[in-house]
Amino acid sequence: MSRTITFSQALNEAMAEEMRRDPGVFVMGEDVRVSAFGQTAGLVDEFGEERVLNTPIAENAITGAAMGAAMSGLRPVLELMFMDFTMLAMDQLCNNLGQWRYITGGQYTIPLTIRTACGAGMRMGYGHSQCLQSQLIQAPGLMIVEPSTPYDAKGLLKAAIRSDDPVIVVESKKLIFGGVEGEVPEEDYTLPFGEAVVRKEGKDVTVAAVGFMTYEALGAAQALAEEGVDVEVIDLRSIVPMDKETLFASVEKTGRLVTVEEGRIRGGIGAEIAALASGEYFSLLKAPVQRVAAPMVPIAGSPALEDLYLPNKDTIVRAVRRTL
Amino acid sequence: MSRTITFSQALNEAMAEEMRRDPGVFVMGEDVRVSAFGQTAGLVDEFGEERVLNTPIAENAITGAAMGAAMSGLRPVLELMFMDFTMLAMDQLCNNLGQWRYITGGQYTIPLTIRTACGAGMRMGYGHSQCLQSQLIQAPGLMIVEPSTPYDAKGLLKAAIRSDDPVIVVESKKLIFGGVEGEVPEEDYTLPFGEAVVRKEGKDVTVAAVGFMTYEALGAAQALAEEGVDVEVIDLRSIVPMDKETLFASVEKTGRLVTVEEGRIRGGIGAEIAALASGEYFSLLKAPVQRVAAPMVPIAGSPALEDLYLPNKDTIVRAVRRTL
Amino acid sequence: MNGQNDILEALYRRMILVRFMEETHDRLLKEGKIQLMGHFGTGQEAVAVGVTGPLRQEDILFGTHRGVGEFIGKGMAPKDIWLEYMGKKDSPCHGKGGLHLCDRERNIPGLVATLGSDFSIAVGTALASKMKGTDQVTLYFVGEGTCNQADAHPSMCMAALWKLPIVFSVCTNQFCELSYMCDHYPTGDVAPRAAAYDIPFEIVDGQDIEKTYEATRKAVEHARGGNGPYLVEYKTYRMATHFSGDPGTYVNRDELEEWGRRDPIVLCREMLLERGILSEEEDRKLRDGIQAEVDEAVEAAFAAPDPGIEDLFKDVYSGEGVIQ
Amino acid sequence: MNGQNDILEALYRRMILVRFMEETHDRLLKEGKIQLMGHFGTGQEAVAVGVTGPLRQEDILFGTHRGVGEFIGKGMAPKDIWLEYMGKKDSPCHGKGGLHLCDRERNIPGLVATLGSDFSIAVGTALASKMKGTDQVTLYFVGEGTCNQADAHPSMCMAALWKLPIVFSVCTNQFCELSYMCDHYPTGDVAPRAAAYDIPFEIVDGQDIEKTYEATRKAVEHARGGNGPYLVEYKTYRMATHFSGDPGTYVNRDELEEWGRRDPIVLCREMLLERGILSEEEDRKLRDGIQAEVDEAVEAAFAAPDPGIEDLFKDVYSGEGVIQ
Ligand SMILES: Cc1ncc(C[n+]2csc(CCOP(=O)(O)OP(=O)(O)O)c2C)c(N)n1
Ligand SMILES: Cc1ncc(C[n+]2csc(CCOP(=O)(O)OP(=O)(O)O)c2C)c(N)n1
Ligand SMILES: [Mg+2]
Ligand SMILES: [Mg+2]
Repeated sequence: MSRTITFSQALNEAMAEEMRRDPGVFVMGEDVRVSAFGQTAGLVDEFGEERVLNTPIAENAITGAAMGAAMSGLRPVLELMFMDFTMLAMDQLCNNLGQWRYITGGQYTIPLTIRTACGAGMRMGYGHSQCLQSQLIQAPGLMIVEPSTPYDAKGLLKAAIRSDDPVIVVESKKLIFGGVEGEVPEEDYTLPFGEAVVRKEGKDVTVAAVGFMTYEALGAAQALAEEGVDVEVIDLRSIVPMDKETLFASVEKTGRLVTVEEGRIRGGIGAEIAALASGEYFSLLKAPVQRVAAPMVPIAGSPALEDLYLPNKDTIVRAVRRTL
Repeated sequence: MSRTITFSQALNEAMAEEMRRDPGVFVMGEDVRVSAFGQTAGLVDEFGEERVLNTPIAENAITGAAMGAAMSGLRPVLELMFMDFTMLAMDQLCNNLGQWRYITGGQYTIPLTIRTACGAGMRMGYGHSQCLQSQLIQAPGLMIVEPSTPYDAKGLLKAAIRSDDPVIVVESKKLIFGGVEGEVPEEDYTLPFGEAVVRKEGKDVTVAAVGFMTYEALGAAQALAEEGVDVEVIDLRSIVPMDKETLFASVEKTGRLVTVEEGRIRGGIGAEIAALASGEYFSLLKAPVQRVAAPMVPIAGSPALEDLYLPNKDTIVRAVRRTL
Repeated sequence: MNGQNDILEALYRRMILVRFMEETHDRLLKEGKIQLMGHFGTGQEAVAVGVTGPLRQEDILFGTHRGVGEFIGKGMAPKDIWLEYMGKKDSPCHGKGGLHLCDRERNIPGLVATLGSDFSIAVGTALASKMKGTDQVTLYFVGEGTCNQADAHPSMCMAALWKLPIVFSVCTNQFCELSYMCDHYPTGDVAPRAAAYDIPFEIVDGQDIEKTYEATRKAVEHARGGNGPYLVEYKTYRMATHFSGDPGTYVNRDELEEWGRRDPIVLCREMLLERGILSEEEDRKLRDGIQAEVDEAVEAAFAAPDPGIEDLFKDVYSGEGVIQ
Repeated sequence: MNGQNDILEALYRRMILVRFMEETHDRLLKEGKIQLMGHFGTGQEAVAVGVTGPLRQEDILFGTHRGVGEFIGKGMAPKDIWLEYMGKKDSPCHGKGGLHLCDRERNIPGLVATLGSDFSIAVGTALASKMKGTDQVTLYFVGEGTCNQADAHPSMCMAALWKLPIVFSVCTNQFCELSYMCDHYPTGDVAPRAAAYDIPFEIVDGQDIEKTYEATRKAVEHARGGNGPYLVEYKTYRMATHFSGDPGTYVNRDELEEWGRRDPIVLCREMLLERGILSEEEDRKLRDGIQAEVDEAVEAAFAAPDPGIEDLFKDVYSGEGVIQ
């Protein structure tokens, strides 16, 4: 049985169900009891303040505390409200969290889930709007997923909570604030990491998109269909690990590749995909790989500038055309 | 007139000369007065404690303090002893330092230089050995350079200190501890950012290397020369901005590209270069781009594992062969 | 004591301007005419205005996200604030600041997005003042929630260690976002934390403009006199919710009402009337004049042009253009 | 008081073991037989050993980079330490830890490379103990230099806020790397910082094993009894230089000599002789036995195998293999 729920509700259900299933699961973060954007709303009523822990405003330290709790056998779900704030916690994220298991020779396991919201368009300006996924993929030992539908959000978050490795779940603000809805089964399910999904089949050009950008890519595909260009849209879902098989199969068919992300272009996720393409898929490519991403500038407060900054359907259409 | 001095002396001279030239230049960082590895040794004797400022051990805060001083018209040269420690300062580096000029609409200028030492091989283990250059290239508004010779070290560091923008100067530990020497003019000079240098010309394969890896690449080129393979070795010198013209000209000639860095492979500098190649240089490529970099694992304390972790001459030779 | 009366009247005037600015922001939001959400400081005007009152033009102010109080107090023009809030091209930051106000002419170096990052930046501006031998004071205005941020600690430490001319002004408004101070503090006061660094401190009633002004004046004099940092904590109450989209379900209504009876503007008004500094008639005229000033500024800002694509790539670096 | 005598003798034995371990490390370095540089805790043995003395096996210890004192104190086997220091396959961390000792069996969760990162991790293990309802105590051992690190602050705050079973043991050895404490501290003591969070504290003579043991025992009992955190500061002196490659040019020789007269092992020995707990003859035998134990451990470690390529990719994730 499935029902239609919002992206935020899907995340909320994932946490509530896992907390019911496993007493070691608990939620912590800044104001998770009231929850500014709703993902953790109401959890405190069912599970109490002990398992829905408001923390001081100190991102590196609360990440470390969550890591310590995870090392001790609990399964914290930590919220770092905005992805920009992950920069405050980079020491824990990059130096410790993903490295601890290895450095201790497997003596310690870190089953920690970190949820964080990314993305611009809300007129929040610099420091509250960035997509910084590409600054986390260099760190060993982490997994990074980014769902674009309520179904994926619930399945991936539940899988993250059950994972024995640290997982970062990236939630696009546009999906949360936009109240995006979708079908979600009532039954328990999880989704595996490292599996992309083809959102639209096509034979001419492969567009590999991350998170919310999948919708812009689908919009571009629709527009291009009218020009007779048949675009295949892949929703990556999992950034680390990346589903190289699905990408490969698609590029094998189309010979053309466009990457789409909301983050900035230099050293972006698109760079890694393009590098894979220019290496492992080299013989498949019929045209230069195109990267659609934000420019190397900060995010201005001005709505006019914010709109110019963001990649969208039109920039994707133009990039696809450049591959033809 | 030029003399032979060490890499560390070159850095030291750059700071001393700039401090003499401009009373607004000063050095700060953890133990810069005594200087663990010598780069700032002796400066306190000439310039006094006021201009060679020992700080508490608090990387994000000292970076912020340096930024505040730079905003006020001074020219701090901040040392973050090991590059691993830049992760503690990522909030300042990525959210503020490179964005402040833009967000203030050019009202404030941040002439801040940050020096940091990278690299493994010293048996220092996890958290003291990483090359994290690729985690900084996503940040807008920064420049990042990495010299491989005393000449470049002095010229780039002086240029960084005179720059009105924040510049990160990456110093390979192997160049500092190894006492690498080179010719350096006695006269004042600076080097421009964004200019790579061809260390060895060749017509068959382009090897683009970062920092110390240039020496490994030259070693590989020599070995390959015996097999009749003529390798061109480019020392990037400047990571942001990247010298796309020199790269392009070389790939135009060779049609084959290998990137070499000491940092980890995923989302590395090599990914950005390969992405450029698969985009802008696509039509020039005759073979898949090969990336030589460290694997996605932490750096173990074990000398045996550390040696296995590091890219070297042999891994470069093998990568070059894969392009033929 | 005529000087004192003039000061009081000027402070009263500013408090009303602050209140009207924020009420207007709220109205424009409700009318859908402005996109930037508001974090209002209703009820805290005596803190923001009293704290900035003793500052000279050349003194440096770091303000907060909560309202426009301290920015008005430091002399920012209402029109400039609206231009920035609306993201217009002619704002001080050329539309880039948004919420993050900056006004170099008035020595307001900008507002960080990541709470607490500016703790150390403020230490840096104070360090520069000391190194340059000016008698500028840096005033760092901050909420109690932000005082838990990690960098508060090394920043206060550096300020004390180097005896810097800086005043830490802590606005304890009982809330940290969507929770009460007691969710964040093991103690009732912030101020005694200063003792850990031998920084002198004082706690004052934040509803009483005379007290906030006088305590800050003493602290600023202390700092200006070369005696090092000082910390003042002001006890007040956030009458608004956290931001314009927050319904404030978690707020204790009785407490809110009780604090409302000590509205700082009402208290100041009564005092001015009682002391014969102001008449009812003058007060009415004053308010009308201020509202007209606000309305005019809003109109002018609405009429101003947006930035364009040429601005998107401007002011990233001191030179022209952007580095992709 | 026979129990007390046994404890004292055991602590004395451990202090000698620590001293001999470090002297041996130093000798092996000078002979070029070991690659891991040493950060010796000579003169601080009464702190490291006294602090860990009152801990139970199930209590959790976070130690420091300085020497092996607390690790021996918590029961780590000399052979395991050598295996780790030599990077051997059969070490607790399978050669990955290096300096960063970790021994899960003895509840030593590992040593961070970036100073202060573990402040909050320790808070996390204490949080887990409380949530799980065990009566474990976490002891966080730390140098005074590291107490300036940003996260010290929110970590102590969380510990107090949540009343966690944790003891902060601050080893004030007068040095922070290559500088004196006074370069880092505006005050003479670290301990009063605890008052900022209403954490009780005590300062004790770090040369006197009875006092370090007793003060810690009380603090641990306090924490175990559910009364929240406690901080103890131990005043001692670093007789060694910062690390094995540091000539210590900056050290005040007179001061060094003066502190040397209060060598904690000599003091303890005199006390044991005086009280008739130990005879000269027994002491000689004890020392011979301990040196033999150390030598044997070294030999066994030398004979042990190195890790191989199969270990390079092991234990990055809980599953098999590595994600590139
Ligand atoms: C690093 C960081 N973490 C979290 C936030 C989100 N945030 C914005 S305001 C706020 C509360 C701040 O409380 P306080 O300092 O008391 O200021 P007040 O809002 O009460 O004026 C929070 C948590 C942020 N902007 N930056
Ligand atoms: C984040 C970070 N910054 C700097 C260092 C380099 N470092 C290693 S030990 C040390 C001094 C620590 O002083 P203290 O805490 O007093 O310990 P002690 O060495 O005196 O035992 C420093 C700065 C580090 N390891 N991590
Ligand atoms: Mg507050
Ligand atoms: Mg010390």
